[in-house]
Amino acid sequence: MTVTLAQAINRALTDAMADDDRVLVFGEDVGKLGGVFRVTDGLQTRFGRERCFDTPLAESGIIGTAIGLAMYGYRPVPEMQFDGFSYPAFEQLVSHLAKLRNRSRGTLRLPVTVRIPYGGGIGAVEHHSESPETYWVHTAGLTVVTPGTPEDGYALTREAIASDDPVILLEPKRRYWMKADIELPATAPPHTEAVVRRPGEDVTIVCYGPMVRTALEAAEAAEQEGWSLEVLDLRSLSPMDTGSIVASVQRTGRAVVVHEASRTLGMGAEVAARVQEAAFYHLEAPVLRATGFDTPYPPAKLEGYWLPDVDRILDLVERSLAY
Amino acid sequence: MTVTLAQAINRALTDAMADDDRVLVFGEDVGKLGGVFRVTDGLQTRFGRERCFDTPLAESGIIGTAIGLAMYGYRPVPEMQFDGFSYPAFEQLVSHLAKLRNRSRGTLRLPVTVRIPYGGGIGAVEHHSESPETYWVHTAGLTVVTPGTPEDGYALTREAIASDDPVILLEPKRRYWMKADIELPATAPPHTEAVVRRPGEDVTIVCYGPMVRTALEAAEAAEQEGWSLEVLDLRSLSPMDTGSIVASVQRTGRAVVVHEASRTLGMGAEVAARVQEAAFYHLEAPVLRATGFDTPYPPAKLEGYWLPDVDRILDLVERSLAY
Amino acid sequence: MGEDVTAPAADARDPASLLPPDEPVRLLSPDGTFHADAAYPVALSDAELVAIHRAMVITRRVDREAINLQRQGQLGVYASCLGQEAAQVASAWALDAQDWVFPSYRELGAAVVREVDPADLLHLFRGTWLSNHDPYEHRFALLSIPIGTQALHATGFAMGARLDANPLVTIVYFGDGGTSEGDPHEAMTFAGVLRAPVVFFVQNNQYAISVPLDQQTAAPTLAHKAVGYGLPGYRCDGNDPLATFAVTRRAVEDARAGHGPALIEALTYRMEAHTTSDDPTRYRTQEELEAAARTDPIARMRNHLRQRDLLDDATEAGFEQEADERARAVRDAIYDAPHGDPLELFDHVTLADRADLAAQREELRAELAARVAGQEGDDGPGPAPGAGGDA
Amino acid sequence: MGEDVTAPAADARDPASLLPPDEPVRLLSPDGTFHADAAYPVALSDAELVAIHRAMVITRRVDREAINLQRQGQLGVYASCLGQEAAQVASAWALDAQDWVFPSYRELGAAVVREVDPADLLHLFRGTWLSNHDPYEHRFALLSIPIGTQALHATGFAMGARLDANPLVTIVYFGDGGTSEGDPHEAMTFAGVLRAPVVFFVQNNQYAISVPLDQQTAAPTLAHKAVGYGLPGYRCDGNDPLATFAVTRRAVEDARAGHGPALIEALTYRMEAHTTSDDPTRYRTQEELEAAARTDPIARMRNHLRQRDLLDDATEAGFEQEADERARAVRDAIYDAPHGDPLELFDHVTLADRADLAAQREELRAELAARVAGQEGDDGPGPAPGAGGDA
Ligand SMILES: Cc1ncc(C[n+]2csc(CCOP(=O)(O)OP(=O)(O)O)c2C)c(N)n1
Ligand SMILES: Cc1ncc(C[n+]2csc(CCOP(=O)(O)OP(=O)(O)O)c2C)c(N)n1
Ligand SMILES: [Mg+2]
Ligand SMILES: [Mg+2]
Repeated sequence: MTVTLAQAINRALTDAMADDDRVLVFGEDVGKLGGVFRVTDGLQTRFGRERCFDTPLAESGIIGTAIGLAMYGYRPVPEMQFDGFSYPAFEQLVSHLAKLRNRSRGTLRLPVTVRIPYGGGIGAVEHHSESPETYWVHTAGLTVVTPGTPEDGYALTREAIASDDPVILLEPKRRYWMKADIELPATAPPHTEAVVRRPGEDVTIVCYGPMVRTALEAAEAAEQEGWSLEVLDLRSLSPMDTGSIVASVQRTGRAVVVHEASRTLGMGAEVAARVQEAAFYHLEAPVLRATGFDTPYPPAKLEGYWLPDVDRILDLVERSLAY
Repeated sequence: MTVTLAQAINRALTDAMADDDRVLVFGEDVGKLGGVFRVTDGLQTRFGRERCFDTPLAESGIIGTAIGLAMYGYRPVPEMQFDGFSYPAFEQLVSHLAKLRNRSRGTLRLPVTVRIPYGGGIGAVEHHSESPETYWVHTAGLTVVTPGTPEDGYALTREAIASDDPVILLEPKRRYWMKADIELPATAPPHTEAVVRRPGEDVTIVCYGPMVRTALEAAEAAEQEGWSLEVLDLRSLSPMDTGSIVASVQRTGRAVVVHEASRTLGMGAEVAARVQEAAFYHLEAPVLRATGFDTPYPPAKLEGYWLPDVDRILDLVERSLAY
Repeated sequence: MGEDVTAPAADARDPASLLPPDEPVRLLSPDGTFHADAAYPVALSDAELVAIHRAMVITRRVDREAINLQRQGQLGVYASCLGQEAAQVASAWALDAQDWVFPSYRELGAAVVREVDPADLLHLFRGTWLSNHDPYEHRFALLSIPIGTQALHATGFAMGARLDANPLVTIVYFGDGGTSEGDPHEAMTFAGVLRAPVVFFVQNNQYAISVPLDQQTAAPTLAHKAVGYGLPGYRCDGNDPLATFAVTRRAVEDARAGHGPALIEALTYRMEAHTTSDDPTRYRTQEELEAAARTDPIARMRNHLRQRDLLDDATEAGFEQEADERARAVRDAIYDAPHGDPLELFDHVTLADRADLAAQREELRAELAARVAGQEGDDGPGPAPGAGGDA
Repeated sequence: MGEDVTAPAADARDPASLLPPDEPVRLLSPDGTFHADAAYPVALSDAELVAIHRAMVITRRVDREAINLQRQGQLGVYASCLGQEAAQVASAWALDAQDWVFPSYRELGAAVVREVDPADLLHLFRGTWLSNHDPYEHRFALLSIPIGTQALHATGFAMGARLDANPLVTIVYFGDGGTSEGDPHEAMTFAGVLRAPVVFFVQNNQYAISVPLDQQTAAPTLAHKAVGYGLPGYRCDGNDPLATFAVTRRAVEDARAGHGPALIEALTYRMEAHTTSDDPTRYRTQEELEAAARTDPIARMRNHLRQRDLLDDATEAGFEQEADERARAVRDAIYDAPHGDPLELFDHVTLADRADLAAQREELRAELAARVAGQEGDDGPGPAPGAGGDA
């Protein structure tokens, strides 16, 4: 059947709540409204106002109470309405959610799945198009995953909710309406494994979340230039499947990392650092980065110039091949 | 005369306040107490309670009101008492302080200097030894500097306060009592220039803040092994003086980056990514990283195992030289 | 510190004086009849009363135009102030010229009073640029999207004015939902202690997107929050422009006189969807909407002015015409307004020139040049590539 | 929603019932005389009264031991609760066994009541590990250092209990300074709306490090903040164990009965420095300290018990001896306590095994092995290298 990413996540939430009555969904407007993207649509109707509820407008409050609920024994799935509105919750995310398990020498388990619609490309106003993954990936103790396909929307959501570790689930909002012809419940490899979405010979394209589709389009276009690109979807940013990246680059000798986030200390930096450490003698060109710029996210009419697209990827592929 | 880093910063604050009565110093306990590290000692006595004052205990409040004061025309120098307590102010720092100039197309200038004592090595309890630089460096719009010497403590503080851009001044707290024989006011190159603290031939050690001294000790020790290390103090993390790093690596062919922050997406990742981009054919070994681990900051009795030290640096130098 | 710190000491501040009255201040009943209240004098000339009406009419018309523009694909999204005109216009009217407004994203009415060109604000919603007016010219800060954060900017600005012995007051607008965030709490704490001349103006429009007030707070009223900061808490009928003006004026004058900040809760109702992206039928009924419509602020003011013979047909028609013209001007400024130079994205990040940004600017310049080369024959800058929900 | 949302509607909740009384509840005068208050019955047996005294005596003795240990270089830092024993012990005494305590970093007294081994808490201050007790065993959460953040955990936990129809209550401790942070504000907002059975217990010890209360807030009292969340606000003499117990018990029982959360302000005084790193002579006077000492909670309770013939010399001597023994046990557990295995740093980061962490663990293992090889002849793990302010 035809399923969008949003529907796949909605179905995963529904199934998780049906399977385990300790799963709770809450946040701003997730209840009666069903979320501003309708990803939580129907949950309150089906599971009641106790298990899917609207909170007061306070993100630190949402994450902080999720921690308390998890300590009690629930499996909270709080939502941050938009990427840019996860920032007021930063202290609870970084000083507590990420660290309580370690602080308690393993006594406290926090099975909290923080859902964050993220990224640009939807023509939104400021603060609604942020790519905050660096903040979470640099923070020890957080698992950070992001689906690039509807299958993964289902599978990674289920896996996150089933995990006894806190997971940041970054949902690429511009792909919410991306369709796939799949059966639900979908299965997928565990988040710890990156997946080759398209095999290739010449250059490895490392991507995730919203850029998986863009990378695939670039690979398509590259074929016309006679370039064979391998598209590797990381799926999990922390931990990152370094082994799969290195294995691919050892074959291709070249890599371009693609992400929306600003370049400096974006994921591309870490991929580059690890690849040159692990595959130094295999590299025929430096690892290059097709990314957003080191400026604040632009106004909607200019976002197309800022975001990496097929052209920017191909430019870097060409540069890589020129070494 | 003999000056500690803390004294140098204190003197810089004093001189800045004396030179410009729009400079205001405020935060938790910075007034009557003179700051928990005494870095603001004497300012309230000399300049009065209007220009150096204690605030209520609320970090978002401190940064948010600093922004308003700056819009009015003051030059606020707010303090975050410890690194880990800058996190409640994250939204104001990232969504406003960093972005308001851009949002206003240059109309709003925010000459705010956010002082943050940071880093470990002082045997403190949790949340008092964090190295949050990645969070600020990845955020477009912030200038991030950190002194590794008392001279720079003076010079970078003065430069930050004089700048019409918001600056995050990361003060390496374990070096507050580090001494130098200097005259104040001290001068130094602008923050945009990295400085070679010790020239060398074999490997470039890229470091900043608290690790400058450690790197110099490593260079000293390396001499006995017959290795000549070049110690490059970045001073500014954003912008980063890529040119100086690349120039050094082009000579040595090798680099080890040293920082306390966790490795993944620490500054070492960005240095590695840029160096391999810019000096691909000069590299004789991958850029290696001597850093804290990807775990939460450890309890005090174990921090010595966690923090990079001379041995860890030399291990990596040896690995680099083995390529 | 007293002798016996844990003893039942006489409190320095009398909390009773800080609590809001049991009933919100209302000076105009819905039919427009005026009921004076000695505590809240309405220091407005007849001409000003009419001018307030005019500003409300213009606000409503431009607001509708913005909704139209959004429907026609000219704006990405828009947050309407329909129904909140009195709360915004009459409160902003209570300011003096040197005073500063710190708006959220919904304050078109306040902007009209401060003579900010509405089209400049709409550029934000169109996505032409992130803002397009000079805050210093109009003493009207940039629209603020992260909820409640601007309360701290208004407080800091007011702290600055007080330090500088400058008799200016700031007013900050936020919503019922905004009262739950940490920032307004911290702002009121700072303002109380530092006696910053700032007026916290909460438009309680009953909803935060879909969340009604009783799911937002269990407080008796939002104005009751004031006592927790040592601030006087006021409550007014926010659809009554005279009550809103009088209450705000009192708070503004007190602040200017050095008596410190205040919190005002203006009771109003958001007649439109939260934004044009919202579907309010999911969470509120037609009946509720109709009941709210009966409290309409503009009808009420019109009735009042008519009763007092301050508004005749010709003046009314003139206002309508002026409003239409203003709307048309906004439309002309916004419709198909081209985006600016993408290279400007690098110009305002920092004041200092940065080599790293210059290099990235050069990358984009090269991309743009390649694009133009690839598009030879096209004229003008094409639509931004890759934008939109391109899934 | 009513018919006329902006009309002067009758408020659902009566704010008067939420405001604290003008005078804090005090049942024991400083000389120990009891004054009953029908609203605050003291449901404590004689044996319990004596047991509260005992817990306070033990708390004070162990607290002093901790300060000694710090002075001897055995702890990195320590935050004393000297003077706050009644506020902590008597409030924790008001809980039932299934209830949960969410402490800040200063709650030794509450820990003693919950039978947490003080040495386990001191490992945090020594830096042996970040915590060392099982929160589920004692229903005593980990000490929380970032100010006020634990208020949200207590609220979430209480939300869970309510959802689960589990009659447990949580109590969260924070300080006067903590009331300024956003998190307790958000916690009280959530608790009010969601009727979470949580008691917010503020120890107003007059200072946040060096900042006195009047620079922290302009509120008439901290208890007045409660009304802004629809919570009842209580105020008690926190150096009076009976008043503290009675007020807390009332709030705890109300919460358990489903009547929702409450805020209690307990007036007390921090007799020691903020922590052992602090120098309070910079910001407070000897006279102030002497005045505060006259309100000492333990002397007061002792007087009371003596007046009522509940405490004789032998019992007192027994308590002192027991307290000494407890202090000695703590000293034995802490003194020169070796650090644990550094490789454990990698064991609790996540539950799932991570290849990246395994690789870093291996790096450290190799470093340790190299070190041991380099130190041949040394016995035992040496001091951690590179630690300390090595400038
Ligand atoms: C920090 C933050 N969280 C969430 C949002 C998303 N959001 C935009 S408006 C809104 C509701 C605001 O309600 P209220 O404060 O009552 O103002 P109103 O929109 O009714 O004027 C929300 C949740 C935001 N803009 N900022
Ligand atoms: C978020 C945060 N900011 C700053 C600090 C540093 N700090 C530790 S204790 C303290 C004062 C706390 O005062 P109060 O809340 O009154 O509690 P008390 O120490 O008096 O018990 C401060 C500022 C902190 N721990 N957490
Ligand atoms: Mg609202
Ligand atoms: Mg205190």
